[in-house]
Amino acid sequence: MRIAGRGPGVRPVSFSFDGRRYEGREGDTLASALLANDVALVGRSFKYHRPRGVMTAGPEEPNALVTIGRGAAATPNTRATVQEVFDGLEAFSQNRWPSLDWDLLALNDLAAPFLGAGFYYKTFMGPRGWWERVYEPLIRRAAGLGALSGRPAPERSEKAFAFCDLLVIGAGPAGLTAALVAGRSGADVILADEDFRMGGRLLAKGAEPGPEWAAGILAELESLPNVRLMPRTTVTGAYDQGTFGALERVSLHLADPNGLPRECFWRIVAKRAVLAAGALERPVAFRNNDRPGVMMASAVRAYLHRWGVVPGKRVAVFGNNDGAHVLASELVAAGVNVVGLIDSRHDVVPSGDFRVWTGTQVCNAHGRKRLEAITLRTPVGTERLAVDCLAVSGGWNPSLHLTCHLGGRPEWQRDIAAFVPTPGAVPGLRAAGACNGAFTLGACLSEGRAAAEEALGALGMTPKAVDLPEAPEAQYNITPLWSVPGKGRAWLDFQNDVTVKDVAQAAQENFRSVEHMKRYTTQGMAPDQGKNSNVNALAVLADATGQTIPGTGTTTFRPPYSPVSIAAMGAGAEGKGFAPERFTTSHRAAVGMGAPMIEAGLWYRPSYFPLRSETHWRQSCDREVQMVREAVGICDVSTLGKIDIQGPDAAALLDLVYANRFSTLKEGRVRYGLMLREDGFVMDDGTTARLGPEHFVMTTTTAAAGPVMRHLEFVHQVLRPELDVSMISVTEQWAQFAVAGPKSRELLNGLLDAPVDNDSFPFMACGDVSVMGVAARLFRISFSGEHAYEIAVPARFGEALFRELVARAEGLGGGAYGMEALNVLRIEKGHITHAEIHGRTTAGDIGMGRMIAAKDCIGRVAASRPGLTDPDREQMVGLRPVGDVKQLTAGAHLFDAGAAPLRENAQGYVTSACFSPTLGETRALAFLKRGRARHGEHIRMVDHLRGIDALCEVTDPVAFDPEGGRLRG
Amino acid sequence: MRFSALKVLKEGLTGNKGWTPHWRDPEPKPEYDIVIIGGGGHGLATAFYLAKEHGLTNVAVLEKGYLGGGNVGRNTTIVRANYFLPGNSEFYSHSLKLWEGMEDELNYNVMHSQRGLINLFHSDGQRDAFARRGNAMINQGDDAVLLDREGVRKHLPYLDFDNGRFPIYGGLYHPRGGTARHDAVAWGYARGASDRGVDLIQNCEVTGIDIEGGKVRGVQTSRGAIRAKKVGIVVAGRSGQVAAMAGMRLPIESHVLQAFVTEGLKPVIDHVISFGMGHFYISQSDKGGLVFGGDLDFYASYAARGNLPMVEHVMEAGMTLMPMIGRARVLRSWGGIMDMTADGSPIIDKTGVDGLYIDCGWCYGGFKAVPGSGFSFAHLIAQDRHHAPAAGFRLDRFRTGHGLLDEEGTGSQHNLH
Amino acid sequence: MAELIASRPAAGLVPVRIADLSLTEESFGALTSLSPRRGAEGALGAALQQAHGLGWPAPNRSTQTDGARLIWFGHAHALLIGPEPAQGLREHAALTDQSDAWVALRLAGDGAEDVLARLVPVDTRASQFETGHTARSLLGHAHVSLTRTGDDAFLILGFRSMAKTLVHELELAMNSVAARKGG
Amino acid sequence: MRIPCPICGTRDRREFTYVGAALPRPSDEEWGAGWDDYLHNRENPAGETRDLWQHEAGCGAWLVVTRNTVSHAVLGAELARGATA
Repeated sequence: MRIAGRGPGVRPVSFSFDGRRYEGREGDTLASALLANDVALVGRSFKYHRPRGVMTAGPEEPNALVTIGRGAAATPNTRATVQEVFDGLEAFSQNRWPSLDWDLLALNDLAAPFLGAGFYYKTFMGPRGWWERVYEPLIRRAAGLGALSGRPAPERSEKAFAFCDLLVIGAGPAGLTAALVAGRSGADVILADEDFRMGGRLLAKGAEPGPEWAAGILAELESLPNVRLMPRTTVTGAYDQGTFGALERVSLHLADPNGLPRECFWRIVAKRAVLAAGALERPVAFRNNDRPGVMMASAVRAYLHRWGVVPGKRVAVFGNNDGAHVLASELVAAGVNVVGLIDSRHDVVPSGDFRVWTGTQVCNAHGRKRLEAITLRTPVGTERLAVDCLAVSGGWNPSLHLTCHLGGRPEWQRDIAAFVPTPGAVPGLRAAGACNGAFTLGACLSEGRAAAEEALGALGMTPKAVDLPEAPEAQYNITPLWSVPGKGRAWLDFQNDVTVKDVAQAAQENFRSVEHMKRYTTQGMAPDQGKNSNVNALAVLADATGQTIPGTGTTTFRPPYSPVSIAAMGAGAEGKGFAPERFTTSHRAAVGMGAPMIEAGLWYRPSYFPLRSETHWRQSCDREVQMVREAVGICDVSTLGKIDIQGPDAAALLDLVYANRFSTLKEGRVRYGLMLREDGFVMDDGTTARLGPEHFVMTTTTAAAGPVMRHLEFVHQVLRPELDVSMISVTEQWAQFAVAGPKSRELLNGLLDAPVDNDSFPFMACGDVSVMGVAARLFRISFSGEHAYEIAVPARFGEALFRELVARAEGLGGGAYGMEALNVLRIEKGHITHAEIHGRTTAGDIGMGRMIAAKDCIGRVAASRPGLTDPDREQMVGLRPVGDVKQLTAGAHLFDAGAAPLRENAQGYVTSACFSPTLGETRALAFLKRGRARHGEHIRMVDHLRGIDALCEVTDPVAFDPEGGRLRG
Repeated sequence: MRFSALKVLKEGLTGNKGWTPHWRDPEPKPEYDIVIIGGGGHGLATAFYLAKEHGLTNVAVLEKGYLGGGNVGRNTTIVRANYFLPGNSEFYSHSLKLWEGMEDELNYNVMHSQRGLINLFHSDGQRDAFARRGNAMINQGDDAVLLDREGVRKHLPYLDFDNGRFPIYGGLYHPRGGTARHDAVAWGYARGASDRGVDLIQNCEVTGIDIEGGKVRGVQTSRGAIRAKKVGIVVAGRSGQVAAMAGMRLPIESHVLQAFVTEGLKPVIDHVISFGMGHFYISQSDKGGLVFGGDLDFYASYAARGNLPMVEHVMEAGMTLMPMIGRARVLRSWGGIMDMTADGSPIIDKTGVDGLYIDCGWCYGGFKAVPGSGFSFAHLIAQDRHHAPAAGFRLDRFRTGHGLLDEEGTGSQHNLH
Repeated sequence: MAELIASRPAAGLVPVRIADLSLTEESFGALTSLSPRRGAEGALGAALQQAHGLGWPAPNRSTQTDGARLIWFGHAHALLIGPEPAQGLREHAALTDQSDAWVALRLAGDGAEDVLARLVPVDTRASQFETGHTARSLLGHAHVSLTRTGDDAFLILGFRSMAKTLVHELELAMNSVAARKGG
Repeated sequence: MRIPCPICGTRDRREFTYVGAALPRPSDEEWGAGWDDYLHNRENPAGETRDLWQHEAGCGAWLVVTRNTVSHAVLGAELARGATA
């Protein structure tokens, strides 16, 4: 309930939990608002479905996980202790059926003796198939916490980069001080804090320096232009060279986000960092310590001071350190009924206006859905105490998580019975305050100042003086207590339902390494990532194995510090945002012609150009092929890579990167080039034109444009820096179109300002031309096997030229053709694409072995390895069907006629296949063992997947116009 | 001790007091017939099959840290047999058959779940390449089904079919593909090997390999010298360092591969899905976490952790493929060190030293290979000749160019596989 | 004879105006890539100075006159923006016409830096990235050239074919920045 | 991870493309151990290494980066021009 006159804000806020309406206040978290409304039961545990209540007041909360929102906007597993309430907030409990109050799977709790550590490794082993059909579905349905809606959420998140001199992580006393020192000294500072209000533990203090002091510092920091405050921002991970990941909750607290993204995932690059993340209080394991109403003492304190909420009418405090006494005093001062303080230490001098049991432990908690009483084991016997809230403090664990992210291993510090960070574990980062094991306010303040001063020194800046407030000298004085011995189950990992018994059993089964124990029991694998339990579990394991804690191991953490949504880290990639889209200049025209556009790498290219009368792609494709063979076709080939290569040594570079020679290429001529990787296999192919004595333009395949550019730069910069040559991509500069077919020259001559003929422009010629007044380049090259050209104009004219070319082609009985027809045309001609040069083919495999000239070139030596020149290799052939089955399919495998289609009989495979309208039958390209010597042989093609079994004749790969007469016409 | 439902029941009723250690913790003996360096999945499986298949039990497994602490405990748990190059097909096919009998063989529930794996394709060219793969799988006797877009939709209705950057043309469905509980595989083999008399020695780092006259004599360790007639190296992630103790240099570069798991969620993804355009693969564990990963970080590394660019790339792939997972939160990320070979396929072979054998280079496909690798490596060590399904994993294939196993077709650059 | 109509890379995509931010397409004359011949950096600089009044830019810097700008464009290149290059430059450099290869966007207004911070992994704040500074980097997943042309203005050169993606990503970021400013 | 490009200054790893160990290309005209080592076999040190990267999304320069493969410390970067010869 809320104490009158205390707590945040005044504006009432209306929200619902499991459909019931409640009122909270602005500044409440869902947890504080529910506690203010006396709601104790908020969730169910993972395995045993035990009733659970709010346990903490921060993101480490293991119990109060709820689903926020409904439908596609539902967000599961949200910590009620972090979620701010707003008008209309809808929250739902999880992992229960049919309701939170009556959960059927709570039956699991009764079966607990059979469901202990690792039980599933020992059973459910048969009969075969039962795992997938019976056991696994049952287990899966019972497991899990919240549910995804299965639909994409409508709202967007974003990502951003930030840079600073000093990143301060955490805005408690140490962080505020560090930021102030650095800020006043002129450093470029980012102060990030996971809470929506900065101040950290100061906000949960009943005395100054506390909230007011924090407010004063924050006001000054806000006034400094060189300081950026990032509230609601959790630094989630430390990465190399001062890069940090951070998640900002931008609009999760707003009823109307008004255009704001939900979350922002920041990549912060900091020259130095101060970790001031504070510490987390740890529980004590005792029987039924998971009952709703058993809470962390620090949480009770935070709810009291920050939210004016007391989570019970009869409160007891149980601790092993002096902090418990401070809380008890503050509760009494606030008028709360403190039933008493149970201190496990013997040598404690009681002080304050409440009863104190020393040398006493809480050994059981009673009540199911709400705490009703506790049993104490005093030095003289047991005692039952009626309470509805128990505040527990087992001591503190420094929040050193980020110092582990680069592999740092925390060290055990005996006097505070806790792990502390290893200095230097993250280069440039220093821990200060409670996260460094400094548990008094005075030490936090001075460590914060010292850390900032050290960072400033490293940055070459002079620290300005900052006076620190007087902090009362509080003592910590802890005597470790990890678990209270006794019967029953005592929880370590609340979320995953790992108990002290489970850890002991793991040790008994020889899972004695801490890593084994964690993996066997699932300890620390739940959403709180062991924040509440890892150290306790380690201590219990140490006890079970008779070792010391540091001798047992250490606890280490991996990113993220607290869970981060996939939507935030993957922001912007939804839909088309995953990779840039590249559009050719003819895109709009092609779409206007009804062409379906397909992806070619990042590009979009037209598949085919349907006429109104055509209902199947094959009709369009066949027509387009015929058009090219009989009249003229137009195809945008701008997506092929184009690289401008200039310089006195341009030819020398080309001789090196191509298997064949280019230094002998004459000006005004084009040559086909085959490029090898250094390991001797084919990398890419294309044509290269010599535009001038020292000027070439190379084309690459669409897919290899990037890799080839990188390769050329590698060869030049790394292998042959002495060559005087320059390279730049001109792919984007030129729109280039194939004009292919017997009427291609007729078409072009209608456009060119000076006509061309076979003498001025023979096959494989190139040169500058003028098209409709625009300077252009013309290449007489052919992928289709027809008399063909490619004409290139500056991209601004691409769309206009495409439309003009298509219009004129149509006038000549031709038109535009797409990727389908392009593919058929090249298969008919036996031309290769990356379906054939798939990275495992040699020049010899594709019949180009003799192109490797007698000169140094990339890949020449490795291509001479015996395995690459073996005559038994699969060689490219053509196939035509000769049996009843006329269909050939890419991806089918080849066998001797009559051989069973088994792996050991495989002779090769089909790479490309199509129906050739020119030849009136299906044609394919394939790789076949010793294929070149097997032309005319009949072989079996089997495509199990598509149910095709065809008898084929092996042919030359060139099925159409093998003499190439049409090229030269 | 034999595990069964009855045993669990009986122990439950008697306070779970009767459970005994999964494996013994013996002191190392001064000499063994065979020493296996490396107590990861492959090493433990090797020891198990040495004992079970070859009756060789005077065997020690030497592990620098804790059993199963390497990549077997930090992967995305996918089990499949969908390779297409001869040399790979028969090996992974054999390995999958061992998976299918593993629970009987080990009397341990490794939760091998044949929930089906779907490799998506996004163009006609990719479909043809997957058809070649699927047909090769069937040639081998394994299972594959070519799904069209609607076929994929029936299995995976939650993918973004309408607006994704790379439209879904279909998928190659491998019904026998699936997942397993990774740690349990290591523990099951450890228990099986230990029960058969193999000594599993933890916290025992090998610091040298003793070779005399071209023959292996034993190893030096942090717990003293151990003599051995035969030594097997199975130390993924450290292969280069251990091989160097025998004067070898390997065609391997070590790379870090990151993986991710979300908080527990109710069942939502029932298959293993692989999205090649985004180098993204995902499944949901029995506990409810979405387990997923992507590509290497791409730089040579021995740090079992990565950096943000690849983290973000993986999340972005998830968002374009199945935006419904956006609200799931990543709970933990981790990295494993991969032996990346120069053709993307592994090595199980003899070395230039008599009695010294090596099993390495699993790139990032080592988990599914655990039983097959253990079986074949045990065969090689025991009989000094290759086990037929693994006969293609020769060390000299790079030098000769014969039998290169480059499934990706990316050539000799180690990190591109 | 009909004429070939020129089209602009960002036609139909810009202008985009959101709160104080604007994204527009720049209209320049020629864009020419200059890559010095081996050892000719000095001579090229002198020739540039003489012909166009522009000095050869240091890495990550640009130089400019009234009608021309020369942007450092990579380890071996600079981009001459505006005038047709003087023929004499060919003696010292490989010249390549890039006038149609790039979409040139101007991002301007209060918060332009914040827009870029959502997309570019380089610190573009004025304290680090002054007027005239330039960088080759990424915008989202696309390769770009980025130059600060004024207190609140940047020139972004991206691949022509990616104009739609670039504008789309910038627009999303502009919306987000405007929302944060309460616009 | 951030890499100090000698031309552009320190930049995010996402602008760079890694290729592999920085090794000199053999001059042998025949296939042999030199080529096998160049293409396949690696020292693969757990510690300091020199590898090749291109500042592909930046200035385009090829770099030899000296790094530690265990700590990920980046110790320096130089232009590859001749650095592997």
